[in-house]
Amino acid sequence: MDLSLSDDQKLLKETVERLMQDNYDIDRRRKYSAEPTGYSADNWRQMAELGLLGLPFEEEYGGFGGSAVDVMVVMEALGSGLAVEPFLATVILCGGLLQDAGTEAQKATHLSAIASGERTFALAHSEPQARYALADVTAQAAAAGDGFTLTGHKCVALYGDSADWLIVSARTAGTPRDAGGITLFLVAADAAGVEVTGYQTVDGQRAADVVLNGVSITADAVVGPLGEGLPIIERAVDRAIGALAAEAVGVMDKINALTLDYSKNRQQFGRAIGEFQVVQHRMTDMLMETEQARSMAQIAAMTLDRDDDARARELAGVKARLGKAGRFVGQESIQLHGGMGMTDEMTIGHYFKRLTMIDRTFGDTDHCMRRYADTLGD
Amino acid sequence: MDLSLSDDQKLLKETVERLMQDNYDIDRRRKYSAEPTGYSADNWRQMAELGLLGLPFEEEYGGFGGSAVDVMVVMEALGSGLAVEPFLATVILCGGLLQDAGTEAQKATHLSAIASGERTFALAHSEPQARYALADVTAQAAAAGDGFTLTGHKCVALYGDSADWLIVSARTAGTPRDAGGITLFLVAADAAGVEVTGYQTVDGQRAADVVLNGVSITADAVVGPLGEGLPIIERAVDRAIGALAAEAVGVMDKINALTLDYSKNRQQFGRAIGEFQVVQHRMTDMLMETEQARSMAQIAAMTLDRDDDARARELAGVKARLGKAGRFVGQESIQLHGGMGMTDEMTIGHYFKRLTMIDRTFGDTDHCMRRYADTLGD
Amino acid sequence: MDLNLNSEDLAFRDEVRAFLKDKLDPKVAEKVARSEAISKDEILAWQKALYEQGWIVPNWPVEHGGTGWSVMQRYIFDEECAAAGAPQTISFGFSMIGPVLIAFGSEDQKARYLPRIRSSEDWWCQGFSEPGSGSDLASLRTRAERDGDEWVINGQKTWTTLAQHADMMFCLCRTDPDAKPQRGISMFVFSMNTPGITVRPIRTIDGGTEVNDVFLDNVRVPADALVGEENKGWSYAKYLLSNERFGIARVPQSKYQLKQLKNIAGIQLSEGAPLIEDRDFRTKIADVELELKALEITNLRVMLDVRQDGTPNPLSSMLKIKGSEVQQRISELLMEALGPYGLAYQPHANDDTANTPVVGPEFGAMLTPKYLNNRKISIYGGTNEIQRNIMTKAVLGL
Amino acid sequence: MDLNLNSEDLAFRDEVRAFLKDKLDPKVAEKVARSEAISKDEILAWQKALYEQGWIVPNWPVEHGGTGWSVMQRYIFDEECAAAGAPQTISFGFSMIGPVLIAFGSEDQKARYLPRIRSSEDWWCQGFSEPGSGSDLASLRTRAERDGDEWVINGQKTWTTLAQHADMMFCLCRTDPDAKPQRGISMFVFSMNTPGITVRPIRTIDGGTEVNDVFLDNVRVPADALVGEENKGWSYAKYLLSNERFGIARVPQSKYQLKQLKNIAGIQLSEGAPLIEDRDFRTKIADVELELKALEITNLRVMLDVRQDGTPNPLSSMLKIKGSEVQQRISELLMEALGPYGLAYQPHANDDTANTPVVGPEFGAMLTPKYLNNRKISIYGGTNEIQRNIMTKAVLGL
Repeated sequence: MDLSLSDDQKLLKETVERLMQDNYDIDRRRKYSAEPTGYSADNWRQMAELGLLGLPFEEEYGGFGGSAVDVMVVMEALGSGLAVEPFLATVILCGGLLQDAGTEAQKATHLSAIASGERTFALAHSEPQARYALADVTAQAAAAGDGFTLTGHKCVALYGDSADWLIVSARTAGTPRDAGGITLFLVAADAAGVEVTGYQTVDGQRAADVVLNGVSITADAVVGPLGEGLPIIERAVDRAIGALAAEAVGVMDKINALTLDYSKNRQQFGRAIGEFQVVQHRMTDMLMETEQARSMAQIAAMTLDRDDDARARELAGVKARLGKAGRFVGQESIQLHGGMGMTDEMTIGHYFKRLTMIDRTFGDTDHCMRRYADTLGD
Repeated sequence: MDLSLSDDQKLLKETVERLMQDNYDIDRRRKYSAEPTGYSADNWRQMAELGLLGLPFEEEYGGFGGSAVDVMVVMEALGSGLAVEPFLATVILCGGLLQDAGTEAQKATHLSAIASGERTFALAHSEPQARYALADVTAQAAAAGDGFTLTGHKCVALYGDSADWLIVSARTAGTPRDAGGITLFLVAADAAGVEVTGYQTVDGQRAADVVLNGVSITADAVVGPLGEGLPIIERAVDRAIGALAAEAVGVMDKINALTLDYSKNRQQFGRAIGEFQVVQHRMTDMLMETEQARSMAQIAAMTLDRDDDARARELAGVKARLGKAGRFVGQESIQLHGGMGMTDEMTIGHYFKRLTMIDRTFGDTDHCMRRYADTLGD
Repeated sequence: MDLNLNSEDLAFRDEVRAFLKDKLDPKVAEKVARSEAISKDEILAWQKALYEQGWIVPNWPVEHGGTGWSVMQRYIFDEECAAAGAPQTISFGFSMIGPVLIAFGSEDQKARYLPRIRSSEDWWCQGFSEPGSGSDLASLRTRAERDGDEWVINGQKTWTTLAQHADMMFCLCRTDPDAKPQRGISMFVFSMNTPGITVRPIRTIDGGTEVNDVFLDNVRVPADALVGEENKGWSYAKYLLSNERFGIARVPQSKYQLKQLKNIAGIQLSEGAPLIEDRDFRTKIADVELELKALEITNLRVMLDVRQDGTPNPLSSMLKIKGSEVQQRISELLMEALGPYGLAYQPHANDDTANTPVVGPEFGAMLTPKYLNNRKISIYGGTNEIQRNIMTKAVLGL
Repeated sequence: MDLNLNSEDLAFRDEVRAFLKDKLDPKVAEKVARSEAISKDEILAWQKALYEQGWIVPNWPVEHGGTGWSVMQRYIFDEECAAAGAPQTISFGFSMIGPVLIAFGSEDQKARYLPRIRSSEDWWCQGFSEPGSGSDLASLRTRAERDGDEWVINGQKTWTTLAQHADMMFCLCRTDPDAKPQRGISMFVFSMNTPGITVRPIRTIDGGTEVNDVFLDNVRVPADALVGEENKGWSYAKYLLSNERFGIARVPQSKYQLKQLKNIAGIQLSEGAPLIEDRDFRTKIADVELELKALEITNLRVMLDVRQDGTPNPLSSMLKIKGSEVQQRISELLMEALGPYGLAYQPHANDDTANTPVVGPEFGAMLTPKYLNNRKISIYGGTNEIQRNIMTKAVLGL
């Protein structure tokens, strides 16, 4: 058992932290966020140059064969800087999915394009009625000649409006909420019949609703076995949860630092508010919640390669515990910042919003807690 | 809408408070509790003389026709004094049940005997497998000639070992957990085949397990309609919950007073611990929880006469909210008393234990919250 | 003790309901239901309806236009307005400066300002908080110096709600820098058109701009802008805040929001069934409903306990604390009910003229911003930490 | 980063398991499972087995009988012992005074006491707390005055765990009343048979008497009862407490109790089905399980972060806080699992010779007392409030 980072991982950590320090502060983030894509093309390019965009891919596809712990290290640093680049959407979710289930040809085509920064991806899976249930898919893929015609409504696809390609789930069999019968497809964002409505998210990122109006797809666009897309999606989402957990820890570390700093400087009743015992103990509690979340992020990274049942159970638990920590740390950070915490001008609110949105992403605390509790072992 | 006590109720309150002040302190309580019956016969006699033991009964049966608010007033004062007399078991639970469902003859015989202090009662309803589910009755009442033969195991009957009479539930029809088929019986505690195992409870009261080894009962011992005992039990238990809520408020008021007092006197680091902000805010929170519990106790008293569905829903809600308040107030009172709070010698621990046991009585927080949530209205 | 309304109260309730049915614009009520922004014109229309009915300042003495209602009638009125989805009236004139002027203002001030408050001709804003003075209000530094027949005011106010719409401000300024902090403060009332006043909106984390910085740069106001006596402003401010306590628990508003939550949880799906049938979510609704039920009774107990000496009930701070917890919790559950669509930021839902449709359910566009905005409730008017400090003194006697 | 044990650690684990299978009395393990009291003889037998195996003081230097285990091996050992239901060894000698004597004791003290600690010939108790000195330990008032070749000790100690069984006490006394509180304290070790010592049991809220008052009335101890230097006792006490940190989170014990909880929740019924199938109860178990999982990793992270300068990791206090919360929560759920039988007070369940059977499930008789007793965990060894004060300084730097 070992909880330390390797020397390479320490170096990776420093690299990403330096990138964040050099390229990010709250004003520049506002600017990146206001771009049509919702992020900085230049930062994306730099991330490609640093090898981050191929980190988890096999070397033959331009990657570095990075582990889940490597991803954790990167995401924690991105969280700490509050980065808006679509690393999660493109590299972790879609890249990871292709790496896991794509054909040789698909991997050769797409993974190296992701790694080089040429191409971005979004996962268009969730649907309006589905809430967080991954099997709740109603979009249809009707056989049409050699290929398929896709129809349906996908919602809140992260960075779906700037993605070059989409990975879309649709039913080739079964009824809504059946585990079987879901198939995954590679769809070019500019394909005929794909209608993308992009919008900003509350935390300054981007998402899109995607309506598929009879989109024609050839057979080679199928990812993974026909009708067996659900376990692929589940693995991809669990990798994303692991990444989010690490990001959340980076966010919380920064929140704690900002709050401590504020508590030292903000004077009320003739002394710094950090001198009040109630404020001190609250910050101590925030710190403890963050340490517990850090442990969960580490568990996530170390259990992502387990078999499906064990992995799903652990990751559900990670996300549930994380949600609890994030809620407490986020809410209390605003409370301790008082009125200043309510302003868009201060940095703290932006971290708070990201943390709040992480709980809305890939299953909220309740959803994940239920999944965890339902598989309670001895 | 009116939340004030009438002049009569104020007088009643003062009367019971005076009784508690005159007859109770922690050392005398220990003595009462160590009696074979678990309480003071003399206190019981005085309560009869003050008219408390007939309070909720109709006047023709030696009672005063007191309302649920009157009962609330009495229970709050008994809670504040931490009384061990079986007022709840005999007067509220069993007396109330007989008043509600007994025949004229039963009422004439028993209610006046309760009111005068001659006779005590216990409700032998709960069974080991039942947890808090009132319909989970397996004891059997087999027809035998004009009467019945009772067989079964009843558990944790409050003050069951000193009661002169028991009210016992058993099935005349149906299977375990059926709502129908439960019938109530009056059973003399010394009847052949009744085996009573008494024990102290953690909070210094008494309870008993009652095994019925083929107890022969005549037909006139049936209370209420045959097979329709469950709604009678439910009403009785809801009245008991209302009473417990008021008792718990009395207990919490006293806990808060004791804790505040301790915080003023206990010196650490050169000042009273009550000067530390964290201690101050904790005590403020305890006080707020108590005020919320007081509101719930008042809701209980004002809704006990509603129709079955509305009453059951309100009382479940009362007990659930009460349990949350009691847990917080109790646990924090021990924490703030530090090591001293752990000692049997100090008064606080005895109040803490009573509060803890109230949550185990007639449905814990989870059980009641589930019942409340299951009937969530618009 | 009795939870039922008596016959007079029932009759009064019916009268209020009839009025609401008649005068409340259903389109505005719809917007309230969706937590969308209510425009100034919409608020004005509603305030005008109340004014014409004679119900705009129930809290004022009858001789100044009050209604003479009992505590219970006021409570019923608030309850019915909230339940019908009526917009909030703007309290700065009606509940804040109005009662202060009635109690401490000159006859001239009363004659000049009170009618215009009632008729909504003047909108007021509150100049209390400053960048360095939040919880510790008495440390405020905005100066007012006497110069002949005028006062010259310099400083900065912040968190000034709706200052962009206000005609008048009531403002605390330091008039004696050498006195103890609380002793050297005076209260002034003056027009927002006075030269030297600059209003700058503050964008909040929900994207809204309801609050502002107000810069006061050599603002010259006449001598009669002073309310009451010089250097007595702190006690007027305390009086003002104690008057605010009536509705501070915001029980009627929370009951309304809870109903919305149940509606929405009945529409939203989870695993193909209404979310409200999910036991975990049901239990969370039940939990906050019980808190609110208890708070409703606690609130009534405090309000009906009218003290002879007019001092505020020391449990008032509890109403603020628990009221804020309940409001925040309900709006958190509303956001949760929305699921993944809670991520979408769609401020155009507030804009009647926008022609971009919202994504996700139409009742949902403002729920996350509302949650974010509601974080302020445990901060403004004295943080919950300050309220606990107050209770420590007032209730625990420590 | 890797959660798996390496092959040496796996081999070590198997060795420990084999030892436990061979030497741990199943009857004692049963008692542990039911939270019943373990007798002195039973504890002695277990300590003797560990002694004979050479595993009684893993934390001591090898030259004094330690095992030389890595942090991971110590962790595995604790984990396996807890999982098997081994009773707690009595830590006062092994973990508390032993390391202090090794670090600061005279050669004579080491030679005299260490072997008798290892062999369990001497049981020790701790004389730190006093009636007026709980959280504020440095305010202790028990005096030790030099009189020729002896020290004369007067005062009172309290919360002295197992003093009734102890042969020896280590004790903090004030030796310089004029110095700053921390500077005037010395540490002494002496026999409990010394004239002038009176032990009086304290009954606790669970009905137990594991703690005592110890009255010290002109207790004369020899000069060499002094540990290390005069007036340096406070720093020895701090050293002692920092050594206690290793197992302070009590993760292995909580894992064991959690397993018991799941077992019991699988047996107890609710509405005719196992309680563990009730979603609310399941969720509560899941919740504490997640807390414990996180704590296990946090604990390992702190323990594996061995500092070169030997200072304790400032997160040690967190281990105490979270560890106590988890332990208390599990024992609360155990009590809840019992349902109405949680009311029954049945101390005779602890008494092997009692012939009164218990009512209710036989695993349940001590669960409520255990819950009550466990309230102490957030109090002893520095309350959780004190631990947060420590973290405020050590971690936040405030």
